[in-house]
Amino acid sequence: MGNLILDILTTAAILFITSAGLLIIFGVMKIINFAHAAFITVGGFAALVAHQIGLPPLLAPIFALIVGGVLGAIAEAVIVRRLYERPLDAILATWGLGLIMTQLITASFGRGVQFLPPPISGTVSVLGAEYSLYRIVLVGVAILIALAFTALMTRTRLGLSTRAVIMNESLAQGLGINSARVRLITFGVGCGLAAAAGALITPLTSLDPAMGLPFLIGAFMLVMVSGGSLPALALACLVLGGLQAIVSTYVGSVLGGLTIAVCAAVALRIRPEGFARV
Amino acid sequence: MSELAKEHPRAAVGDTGLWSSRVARRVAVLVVFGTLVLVAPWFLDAYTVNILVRAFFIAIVAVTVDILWGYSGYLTFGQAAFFGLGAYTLAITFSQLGFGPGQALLALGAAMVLAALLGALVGWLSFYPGASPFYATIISLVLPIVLVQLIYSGGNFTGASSGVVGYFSFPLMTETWFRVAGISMLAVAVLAHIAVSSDAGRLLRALRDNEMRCAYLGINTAAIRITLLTICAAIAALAGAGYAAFGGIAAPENAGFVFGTQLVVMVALGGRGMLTGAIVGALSIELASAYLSGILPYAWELLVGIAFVTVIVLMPSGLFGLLRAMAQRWTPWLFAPAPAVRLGDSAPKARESAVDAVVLEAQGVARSFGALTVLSDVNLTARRGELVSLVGPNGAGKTTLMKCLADGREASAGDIRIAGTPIKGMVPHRIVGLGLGRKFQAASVFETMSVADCLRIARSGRDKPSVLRSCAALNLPAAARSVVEASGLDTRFDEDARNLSHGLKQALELAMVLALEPDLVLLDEPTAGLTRSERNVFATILTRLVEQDRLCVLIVEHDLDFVRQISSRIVVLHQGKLVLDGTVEEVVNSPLVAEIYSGHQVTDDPAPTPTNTPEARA
Amino acid sequence: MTAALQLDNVTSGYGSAIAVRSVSLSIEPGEILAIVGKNGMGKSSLLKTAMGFLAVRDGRVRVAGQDVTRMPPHTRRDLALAYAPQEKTIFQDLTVQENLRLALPGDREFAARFERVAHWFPVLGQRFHQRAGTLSGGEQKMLIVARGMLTEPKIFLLDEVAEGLQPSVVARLGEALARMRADTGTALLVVEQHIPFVMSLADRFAILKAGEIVETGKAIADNAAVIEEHMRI
Amino acid sequence: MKQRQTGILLTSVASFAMLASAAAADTPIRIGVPVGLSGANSVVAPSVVQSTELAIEQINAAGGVLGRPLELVVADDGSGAAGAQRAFDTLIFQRQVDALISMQTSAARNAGLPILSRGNVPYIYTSFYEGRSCHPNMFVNAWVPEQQVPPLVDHFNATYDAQSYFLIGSDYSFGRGMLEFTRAYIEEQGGTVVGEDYLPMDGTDWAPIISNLRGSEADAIITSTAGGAPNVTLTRQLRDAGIDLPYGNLAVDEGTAASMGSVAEGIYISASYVTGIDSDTNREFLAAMEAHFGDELRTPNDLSVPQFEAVLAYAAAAEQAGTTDTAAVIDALAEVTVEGPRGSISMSHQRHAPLTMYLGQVTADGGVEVITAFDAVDPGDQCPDL
Repeated sequence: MGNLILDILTTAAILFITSAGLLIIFGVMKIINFAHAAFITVGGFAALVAHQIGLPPLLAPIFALIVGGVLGAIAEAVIVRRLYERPLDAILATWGLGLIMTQLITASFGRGVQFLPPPISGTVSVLGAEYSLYRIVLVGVAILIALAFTALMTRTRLGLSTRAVIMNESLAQGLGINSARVRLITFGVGCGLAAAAGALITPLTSLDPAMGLPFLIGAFMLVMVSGGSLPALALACLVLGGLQAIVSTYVGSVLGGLTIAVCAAVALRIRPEGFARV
Repeated sequence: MSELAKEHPRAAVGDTGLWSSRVARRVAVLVVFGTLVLVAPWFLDAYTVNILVRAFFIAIVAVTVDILWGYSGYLTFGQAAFFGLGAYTLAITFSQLGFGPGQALLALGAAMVLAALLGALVGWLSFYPGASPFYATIISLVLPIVLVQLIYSGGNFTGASSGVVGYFSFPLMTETWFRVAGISMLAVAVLAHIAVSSDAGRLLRALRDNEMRCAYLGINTAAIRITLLTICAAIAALAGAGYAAFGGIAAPENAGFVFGTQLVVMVALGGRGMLTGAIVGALSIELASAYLSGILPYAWELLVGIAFVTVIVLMPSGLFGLLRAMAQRWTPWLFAPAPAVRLGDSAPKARESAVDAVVLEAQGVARSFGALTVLSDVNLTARRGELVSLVGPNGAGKTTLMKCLADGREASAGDIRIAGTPIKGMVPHRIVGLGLGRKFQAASVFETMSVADCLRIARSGRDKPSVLRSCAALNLPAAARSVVEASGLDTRFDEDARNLSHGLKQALELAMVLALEPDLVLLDEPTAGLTRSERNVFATILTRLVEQDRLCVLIVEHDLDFVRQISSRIVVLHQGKLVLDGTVEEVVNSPLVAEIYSGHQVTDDPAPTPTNTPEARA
Repeated sequence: MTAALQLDNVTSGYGSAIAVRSVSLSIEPGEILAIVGKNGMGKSSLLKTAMGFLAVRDGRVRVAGQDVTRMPPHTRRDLALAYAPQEKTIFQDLTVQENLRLALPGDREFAARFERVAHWFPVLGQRFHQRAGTLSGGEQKMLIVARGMLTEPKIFLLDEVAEGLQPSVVARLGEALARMRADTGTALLVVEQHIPFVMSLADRFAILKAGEIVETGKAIADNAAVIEEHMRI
Repeated sequence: MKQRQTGILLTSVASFAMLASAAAADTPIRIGVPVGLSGANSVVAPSVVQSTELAIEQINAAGGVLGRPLELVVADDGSGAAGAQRAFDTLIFQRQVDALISMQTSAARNAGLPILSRGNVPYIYTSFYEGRSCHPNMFVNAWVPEQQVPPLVDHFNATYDAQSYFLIGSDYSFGRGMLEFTRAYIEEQGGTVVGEDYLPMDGTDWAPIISNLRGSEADAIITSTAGGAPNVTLTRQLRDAGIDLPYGNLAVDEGTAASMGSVAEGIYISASYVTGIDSDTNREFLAAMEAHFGDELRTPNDLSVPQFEAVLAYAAAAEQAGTTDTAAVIDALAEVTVEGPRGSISMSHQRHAPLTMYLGQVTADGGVEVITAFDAVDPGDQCPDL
């Protein structure tokens, strides 16, 4: 039982970490970033580079955040900016961008599976169960990301401008807010968070050019059901991630892998606003 | 009325003239391509023939992707799943039951039926009134992923990751396969072409251009999308079955989402919204990857990715779109003009006997967004032969009231009946079926379609559109026809709606609404941005609609001169409440109205207080 | 002297619709120009055009001599141009304080400036941390005007700010704006239907009809009947 | 009846196509190698290509086959079905190879088989796999579950007295096929399987499975995941969760073990080839590889070595048959024996080969220490109809 509770919490945390970046972009720009998976991969390899140049492991996610953020901002300026009027084409263009990025990563780092020494290893005894310490740490990281993001949105000037752009873009423009800049930064932050997620999950997974892909569908569905709101995303991760853990434990992991997609699809059909406005 | 009918006799569908020359041209093109497919195996090497057989089957699915995405605007990665379902159905049937003519029929039939059922289910999940297009696209992405997972879990029955292999299939030589697959592809292309250029096929482009307008023309958009997906699923499954019958294997990647994205890439590169573009895209990518991916296994995907992004961002109509635009510029004679539109009268709708019946009854209508109340306790009744103007300052709730009347899901409280039927919870297309027509504030037409086609779409609820033919005649009810003629739209039937002036767009939208033969018409600021003469034309038309055709018209309008000129009754809204409902004279001379418009707070008591005259007017 | 705002033969519109036809006007620093006309005649569109929200098809827009015709809306703030749009154009879900902060590029001068503005609208100070959506209609209008005043603009575009307000509030608004003009030499471009408000405030009038200016000049101010004719619904 | 007709029809078409290529006596014999240069197999593919190149060069240096040189033609199969169809088409119909020798995924192999029927060339499959794939033109010289699993289970049984097992795999043919056999074998030996679960191939979160494993009180774990990422993530997460049961991994090879470092320490593997095989042939082979490829050398492994031996087997068979004619070469392939780094290999047993299997354990430095060798392990009944 203790194990199951921890599985649920840590699964939700991983889902939250890997979908927060997508949510931010969707929430502000109403665009789905199909290059999300590629940015997660970028983050994983950024962590590898950080390791190779001798940065302490704690700084790897920060380094990934910066690399992903810069690449994301460039992508916004070169590609995404032209497609705000064509949101479905933005899906395709970001998908193509993801293909290109994956191929470039493959060309520079090879196709093989790489391996990063974990910054934290071992187990810890929680709720009467021996449990992977790193997974527990990720729960804390997820909470930290949620708090940091909430603080960014509510306590900073940038967050205020961003909320203003979400609520009423033309009014914000009329007040002198450069909404193009807000979008650029948002896309950068979203991609940066995806990359940071990539760096954060590498100690659990392997490092290869396709490492981000498994997280893509889960992130899409979670973001769709949460309708762009961060608290709703946290709730969706907990409920659907919890369901996934329960199905995986008691029925089988293969069905467990489908839980999120299927439940989210049905939930949206029955209740189109999803977890937003709960 | 009858004189008009004599001048424009109702034309029979599909008669001679231009139509047949267009057909001849197309038949000629078809014969050329058909012959090419038949003789090509003698000239091509075995390798190319093999590659092309598979490419033909893939091109068939690409055509369905193009119809769904390019024509109807539904971006889908899910056609791969139906293709895979077809491939697996055939492969499993042949490996479980052996090969034979009966099994072959069973396999093809089962492939289509299963795919159609799955398509209908996915359609039901993806399309409902108010569904986001993102959501439908994401579902289309989930579908192949779930299906592949099921295939993986299917053990020996589905061959798990290794696919189903080792069954006997049609004993055809590769050259014969080439001809079968090539002719199948041409057949699908021809059928698709006939369907998308038919009267019913026009609906798809209308859905893509403006789904909301479709709903308010009484078109059940969800049903059309689900039907279309069901058909496209069955066709994709047939292609998949052919692919598996030729290749001797059904593999998970035939159903996977990577293949789904490749199909979209093919259509995007070739040119969406053009069947030829989809086919050219599919064939050329398949051929190029057969020759190049072997030579450049590492760079091929990178090249495709770069080409894809470039095309999406810079030339959304694809390579073939670019070619066609060039050809249209330099060799315009290649493009036959569309047949001339003949205006005709539609058979008048049978009207119930009751003269000037009540068509709108609203009791206690309210609308609030969270804590914010925009509309409260509005009572309004209107009957045929009345023109009711809705006036009030900005933010008074006029447009919100219009929305509540036209969409049963809008009002937070109250009872609204259109032609006696309560509309609570009803979606717009059903309310339109009750006899309501709604014209939006900003002209809402089908931008990429011709004027005639916009009007035909509006008629599709009454004249069941044919899937096979495209009718040159345009039959309109008298009211719509008078708008078309008075505005001069009848001289510009072939013009795309996006090229019309603002005034003509407004007229077109009104004509589209009137083509529905509604009993109740809602008009939201129809004269905004019109010139004086355009307004006068409009006023004449409205007066005629009300007095002659006995329509009930509810209009939101700012210009009181205009309101005075046309209204039989005026209703004043202020801060979400109905404060006055009376004749033109009563309202125009009401001090309350002056008060509202000159900017004083109105007390909660809606009764005008004559003593409270604003100082400014003294 | 450079005009605070100058439009030369400006034509603009939405899509295929023309909203403003060859309008030329110029406002001197410290001047108050009122644009009157019926609803739907293009008054708001004229302001939107000056702000850059409507694409200019023809003509030039200058702010303090600088050509801003092709510049996006947000660049106007740096040229000391403020805009109070029509209706309840506030961020309903943000607090009063946040709504006001958004008007300035940074938070450094906010406190000092707000003190000055709060003098005119003390209620905003009282409701500082309340959600703006919970304010009454009049208070929301005050917020809209206060937001513009906070930027200490050289030119202030106001779109029907007095609409639907109590006379006392209208008077207060008028007083605040007049005072601002006197103190800082701000030019005002006022689109208004509220007769007493506009009569007490404006130096000059322009009448807009179907997107065109049909009459302009001080003389109209003397003839209330003419104005009234053009302002009736 | 109909089936046979199909076969005859296809054969006649193909042999007509081949008449042209067989004409000149000094033209090279073309060996087609469809391999996953991209996709899942792209990590191991370069080592496979290298060992094929070495084999062909050595044979050509010794005068070729039937007096004709061998020529290598490589095609990328993208590690999947669609790519394999293209690759087989390219090799058989465009490049008109005389034989196919390939290390491929099961999906790619299966997709190629129908084309093989149409093209009718001899085919040697050199990848270990889940067994029971049969085709008249196909031979297999790598291991099947019957050869790999028993050494591992027997050892756990003997050394740890392991009675209850937990099986974890990736959800695909190889993963399920291997564990299906493992379960049967364990039960046959009197043990029990207390848990069996699979994660989709691209799954990364093994936590619920590990939690179940923890609750199962199993004595030992046997895993069979897809190579690469799933193998690494599972091993990592097992170690991270503090699981230290005897751990047999059916999918790990020396290279992956080395890249995982200390995490892989203690894992048991069972293979037909490890670099440490103590024989002259192996040492010569390794030296030749080293000399030929230098810095570019990819460590030879359980997939690349069978590929090397398969080229030798084809050469021997063609020499014995005295022709490259498909039917004759196929007959000869079942009879020839070649001496390779793995020892004497003869694909005489229902198209499969009895092999020497090595049970090894990963050491702290990522190397593999051989514990026991089992001679001539029989592949069992793989293709009783052939």
